[in-house]
Amino acid sequence: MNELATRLAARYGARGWHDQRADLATIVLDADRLRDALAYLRDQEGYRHLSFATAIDNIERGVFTLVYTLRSHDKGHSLIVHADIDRQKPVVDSIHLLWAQAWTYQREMKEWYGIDFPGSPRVDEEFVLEGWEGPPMMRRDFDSLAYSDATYAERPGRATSDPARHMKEQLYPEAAE
Amino acid sequence: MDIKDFIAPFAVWKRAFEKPFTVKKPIDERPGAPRYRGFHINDAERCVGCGTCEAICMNKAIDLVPVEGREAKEGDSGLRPRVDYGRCCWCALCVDICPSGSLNMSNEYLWIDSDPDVFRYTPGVDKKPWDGAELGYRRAEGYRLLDEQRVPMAELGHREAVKSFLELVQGYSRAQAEKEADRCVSCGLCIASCPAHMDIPGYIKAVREGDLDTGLRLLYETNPFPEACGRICTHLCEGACSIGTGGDPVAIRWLKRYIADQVELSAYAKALPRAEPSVGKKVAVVGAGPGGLSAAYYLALLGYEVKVYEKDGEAGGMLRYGIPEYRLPYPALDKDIGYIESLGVTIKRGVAIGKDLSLSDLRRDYHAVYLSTGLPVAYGLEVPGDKHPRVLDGVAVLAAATRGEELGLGKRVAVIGGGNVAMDAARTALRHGAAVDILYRRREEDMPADADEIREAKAEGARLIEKSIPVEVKDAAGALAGKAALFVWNEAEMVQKEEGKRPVPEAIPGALREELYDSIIAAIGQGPDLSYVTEEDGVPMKRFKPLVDARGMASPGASPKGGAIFAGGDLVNDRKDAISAIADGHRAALSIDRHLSGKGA
Amino acid sequence: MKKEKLRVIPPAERANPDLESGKYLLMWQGPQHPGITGNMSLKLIVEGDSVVDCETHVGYLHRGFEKLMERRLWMQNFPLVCRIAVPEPDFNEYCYAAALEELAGIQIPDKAVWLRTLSLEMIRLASFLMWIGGQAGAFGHGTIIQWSVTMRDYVLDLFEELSGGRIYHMYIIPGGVRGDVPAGFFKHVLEIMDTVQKNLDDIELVMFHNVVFKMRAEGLGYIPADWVDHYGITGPNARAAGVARDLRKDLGYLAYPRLDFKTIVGQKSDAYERARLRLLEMYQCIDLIRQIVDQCPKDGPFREKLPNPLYWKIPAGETYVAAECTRGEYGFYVASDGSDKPRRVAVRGPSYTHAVAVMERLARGVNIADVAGLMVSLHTYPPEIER
Amino acid sequence: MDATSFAEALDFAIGREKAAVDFYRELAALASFAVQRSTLKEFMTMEEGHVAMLSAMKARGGLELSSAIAVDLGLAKALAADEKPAAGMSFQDILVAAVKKEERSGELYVSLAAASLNPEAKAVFERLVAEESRHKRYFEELYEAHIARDN
Repeated sequence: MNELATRLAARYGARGWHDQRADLATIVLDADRLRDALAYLRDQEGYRHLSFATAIDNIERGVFTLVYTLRSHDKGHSLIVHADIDRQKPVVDSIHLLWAQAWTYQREMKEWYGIDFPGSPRVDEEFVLEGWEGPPMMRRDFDSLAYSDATYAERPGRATSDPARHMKEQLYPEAAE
Repeated sequence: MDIKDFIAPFAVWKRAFEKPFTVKKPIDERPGAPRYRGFHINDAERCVGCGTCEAICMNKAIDLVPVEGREAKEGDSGLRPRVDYGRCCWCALCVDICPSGSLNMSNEYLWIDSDPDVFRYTPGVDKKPWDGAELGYRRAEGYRLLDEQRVPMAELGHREAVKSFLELVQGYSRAQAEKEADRCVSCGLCIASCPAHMDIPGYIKAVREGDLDTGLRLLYETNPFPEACGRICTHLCEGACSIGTGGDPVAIRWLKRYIADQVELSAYAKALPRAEPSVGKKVAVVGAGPGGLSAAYYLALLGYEVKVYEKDGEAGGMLRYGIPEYRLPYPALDKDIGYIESLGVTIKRGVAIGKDLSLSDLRRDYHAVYLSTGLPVAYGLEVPGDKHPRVLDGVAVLAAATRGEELGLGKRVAVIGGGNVAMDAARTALRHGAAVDILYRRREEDMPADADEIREAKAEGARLIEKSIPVEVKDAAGALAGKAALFVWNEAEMVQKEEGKRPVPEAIPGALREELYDSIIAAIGQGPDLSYVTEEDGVPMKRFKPLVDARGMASPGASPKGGAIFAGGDLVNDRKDAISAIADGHRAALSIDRHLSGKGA
Repeated sequence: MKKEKLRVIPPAERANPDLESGKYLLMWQGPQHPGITGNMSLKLIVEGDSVVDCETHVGYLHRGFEKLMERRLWMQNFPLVCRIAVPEPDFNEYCYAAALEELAGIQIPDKAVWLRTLSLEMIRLASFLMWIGGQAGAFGHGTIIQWSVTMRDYVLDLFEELSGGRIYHMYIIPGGVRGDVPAGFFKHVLEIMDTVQKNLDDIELVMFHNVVFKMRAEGLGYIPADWVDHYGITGPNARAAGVARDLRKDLGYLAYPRLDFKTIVGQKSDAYERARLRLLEMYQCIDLIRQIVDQCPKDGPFREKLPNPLYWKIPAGETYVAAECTRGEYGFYVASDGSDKPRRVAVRGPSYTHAVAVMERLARGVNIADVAGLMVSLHTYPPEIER
Repeated sequence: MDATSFAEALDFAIGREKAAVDFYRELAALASFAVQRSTLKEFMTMEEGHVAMLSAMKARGGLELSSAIAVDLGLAKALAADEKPAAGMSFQDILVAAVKKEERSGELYVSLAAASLNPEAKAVFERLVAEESRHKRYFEELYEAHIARDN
């Protein structure tokens, strides 16, 4: 497998090969080499199957980390390819021509994270969030609980007590905080 | 196409002659499987209202609510979980995690009502048809989300232990402490039971997260004796621990010790708050025990000039002179006291109030005085012959041991009493090579000593003679006269004389026993020495106790300028343990500050 | 049936019909429609009774699980994941649990391995039983569903007995399984397997030797083998196209390497072939369940002790754990940042591919009446698309 | 002592209680510090209360004492305080003296009741036996709670 790491490093500047399991590794490369690298993996290295694609909001680093998981059935090995893209300008090459279902994942990432894949079919259409007007909901800075609290009413009659505070009120209210 | 493809479908018709799979009225006669996750049931008596069910519930379906007729008490918040079936997803994680095992599920799944708001109830409190259901989801045997077993503490073996005064309990390693801290569910039931109301979940969290500076800061918020309390505290908290309802309680005391042990004294100042700027007022503290020094610590933090008067040669009070070093090594105690002194608290050792100085001197020279002189006077056996030279008092024996004096207890030692002083005296005598009998008037389960102490004393070889009423001490005959004594006791039986009161030991007529001892150590109880308080000091007293108000104040003093007297610790409270004295000292410090600064008077 | 009809490959490009011309009709199938799988819509453009173009619309069942999971403790997600694909909750439970165990470095006891395998095969059977009723129904054969759903209910009875729940079993918990098998359970399993097998024989006879079913299903929805990689097709849809892929064999997880079974492969790759292959896999399920009952250790621990779930932190890292569900590759991608909550959980359901990209392409040129049958023949569950 | 009537019997009892007041007064005179004096004063005040109560009963001509005998905790018998407390007396010394004193009173009334021929006086002494048993019990409980905590 490390030969593959070497080849990917040489061709696409890939780095950080990590064997998670005997049959699963992860690797990182730059977003602008992503499509070429995936095409190479598909056509030259046997990683013909795209299991899924998604993203992680690494808001602390100001990036979205893309996750493409490929599988080579011949080698019995899966490879997760990562690439960071700027959270402020989240645009990346579409791979809809490499895999025929990839546009769906890209549409999802556009809707959920606001990552654009120019040229990907129906990428701007709503996917699962019909009528959604909030920010891309999977971004870490979208607080779904705050949204829910602001949007929906609590069921009336719900109230809870903290045991320690309740016991203080009942048993030793005189104690200073 | 085959001819079979035209004919085969008609095979359906054979089903017309078969027994149908459907059953009549299935809904009425179809109980859930024995493991079915149906509506909740809760044994409200066993439940302690810790709220762990609420904490694990990912749907926020559980509220903890007050329940009519159920008051908060030690180890029970009085709250009970209420389930909202508009949110419940029937995952039963609440059942799996419940520390006491009181929360379970019935196998009932039918509950029909046209009002959606009724599907919310407090199991075990609001009566339901499925209450007490035999069947339904129970967590599997040996399967729970919490660990019922405490991380074992390394201790000296008993045979090893009696050979020296080395500390028995070795303390937790980091991995052990973090594992033990992981057992806590942060319910906070323990806080109410701690006399000092320490933030126990807070400092356990600090252990868990490896943030010992925060842990130390939380300890010192309410207790400046973490090294001592981490070893010898009566740990009422552990009795209230919700985890203890279904396993070993969290080792709160050892975790406290772990924090204090891990931080070097030189690093304390970095973690702990600095003293406020001086407020220009002086406070005297009488007695450098845990209570007095606790008051001194908090007063010093608040900017007061504090002087502590101690009649003995060393500070620490009963922690030093009453507790043997195998339980509380002196360096650990010195660390606690050293930090308090480092804040500028002056301890005047070897100065007895009432002898070297009078209380009225202190009232004159200080803005306030805190009395924390404890219970130094050992009570006597009060049986004929109890003035025999071989009848010793337990407190004196322990103090002599601390001072490193030759005890000369002899080979055969009797300890009379069932409290911690008795156990300490017995185990000290064991370490001096004596054979020890502990004689107690009632049964073992009535003994006021900590269960651990009793267990260890026995394990180290002390013989416990229960239900033995002291009758007489007789001088030994012949050559041993004056050097040994016969202790005579009457065997007793426990008699329930009054409904609702504890049984009374009653002598069995004629069942007299006697035994020859080289030393007889009386440890039946201790009283205060209040000889230094005069009528002029204006301290109201009743039954050998200063009377204090809720703030710990005994006398407001002659003038608003000062001389107010506060009192606390064993002298005043009924708990008579170190942590209560520490709590009293803390409270007195705050009260003195309020009194002297005129805040909230 | 004529040979050429079997090999119709729909055009790759979308038609761009002029809807104003009056030649075409725009027609919605779903989200409320008996011929739709789950809560999903097909926007069909038809010319006469033929579909010219198909656009899929999901979103009627979006619950935001992946967002919710980032807000919940690792253990709190355990009751959540089973809801992602309703008819096959156990695959979610397994993938989530296995991913956590891998990241946290936990080995589960052997008994848990077997009971997990049992649970997965039982739900595979139950899920297929529900599917086959839908498949027959989509072609107007209403009898099969009466039988198969009854059989499924018997399997659900087993789940109820084992786990305390019929639909959401919440049985495969991180660390192992939630309980040992109750007394007499294996006996019940074997009895019910006999009943189900007998019924499958009837179904085989009545459904697969039915001229109507044959005429409508044969040749419908032909998937060429080279689409498998191109579209990410997995499971029976791939195997019916002659591509022998089965993660139970390929990955060899749980107790599968210790079970005796062969990957079933088809050839014709049409709706009939896929249905037939699934029927054979149902028999295979029954066989595997019998093997499991036979080999499962009778005692021993079934769960590994985990840290306190209220504070459980999983070391930073990421993994992807997949399993072969009834429809193909089901997987959980789990990333931890070392905290007490997941950083990211992404669910890979086979329907994501099959019900959207593949369905849109295959629908082109299909008779309106066969759209439902086509969709069911791909065996899709919309809830796992939208999560 | 030969009490023959209700009034004489009560007079005798009042005399005993007055003697008890004197007992505590004498002890207080020996006391060397404040808390001893305040404790003894508390007990003395209690005995004065008994004097007043008995005097009032005598004036009203009716005995209003419960006949319920308090449970004997058996301490009085076990305690051996023959000597009087001295200047440095502790709470234990004071309580032992008090318990012993109540014990002696009780025993005295028992024998008086037995010896009494007059039924009126006999009834008074029997009631006083009960009364003293309650006093003794009061001190015994104090002893249990404050002194013999550990035994």
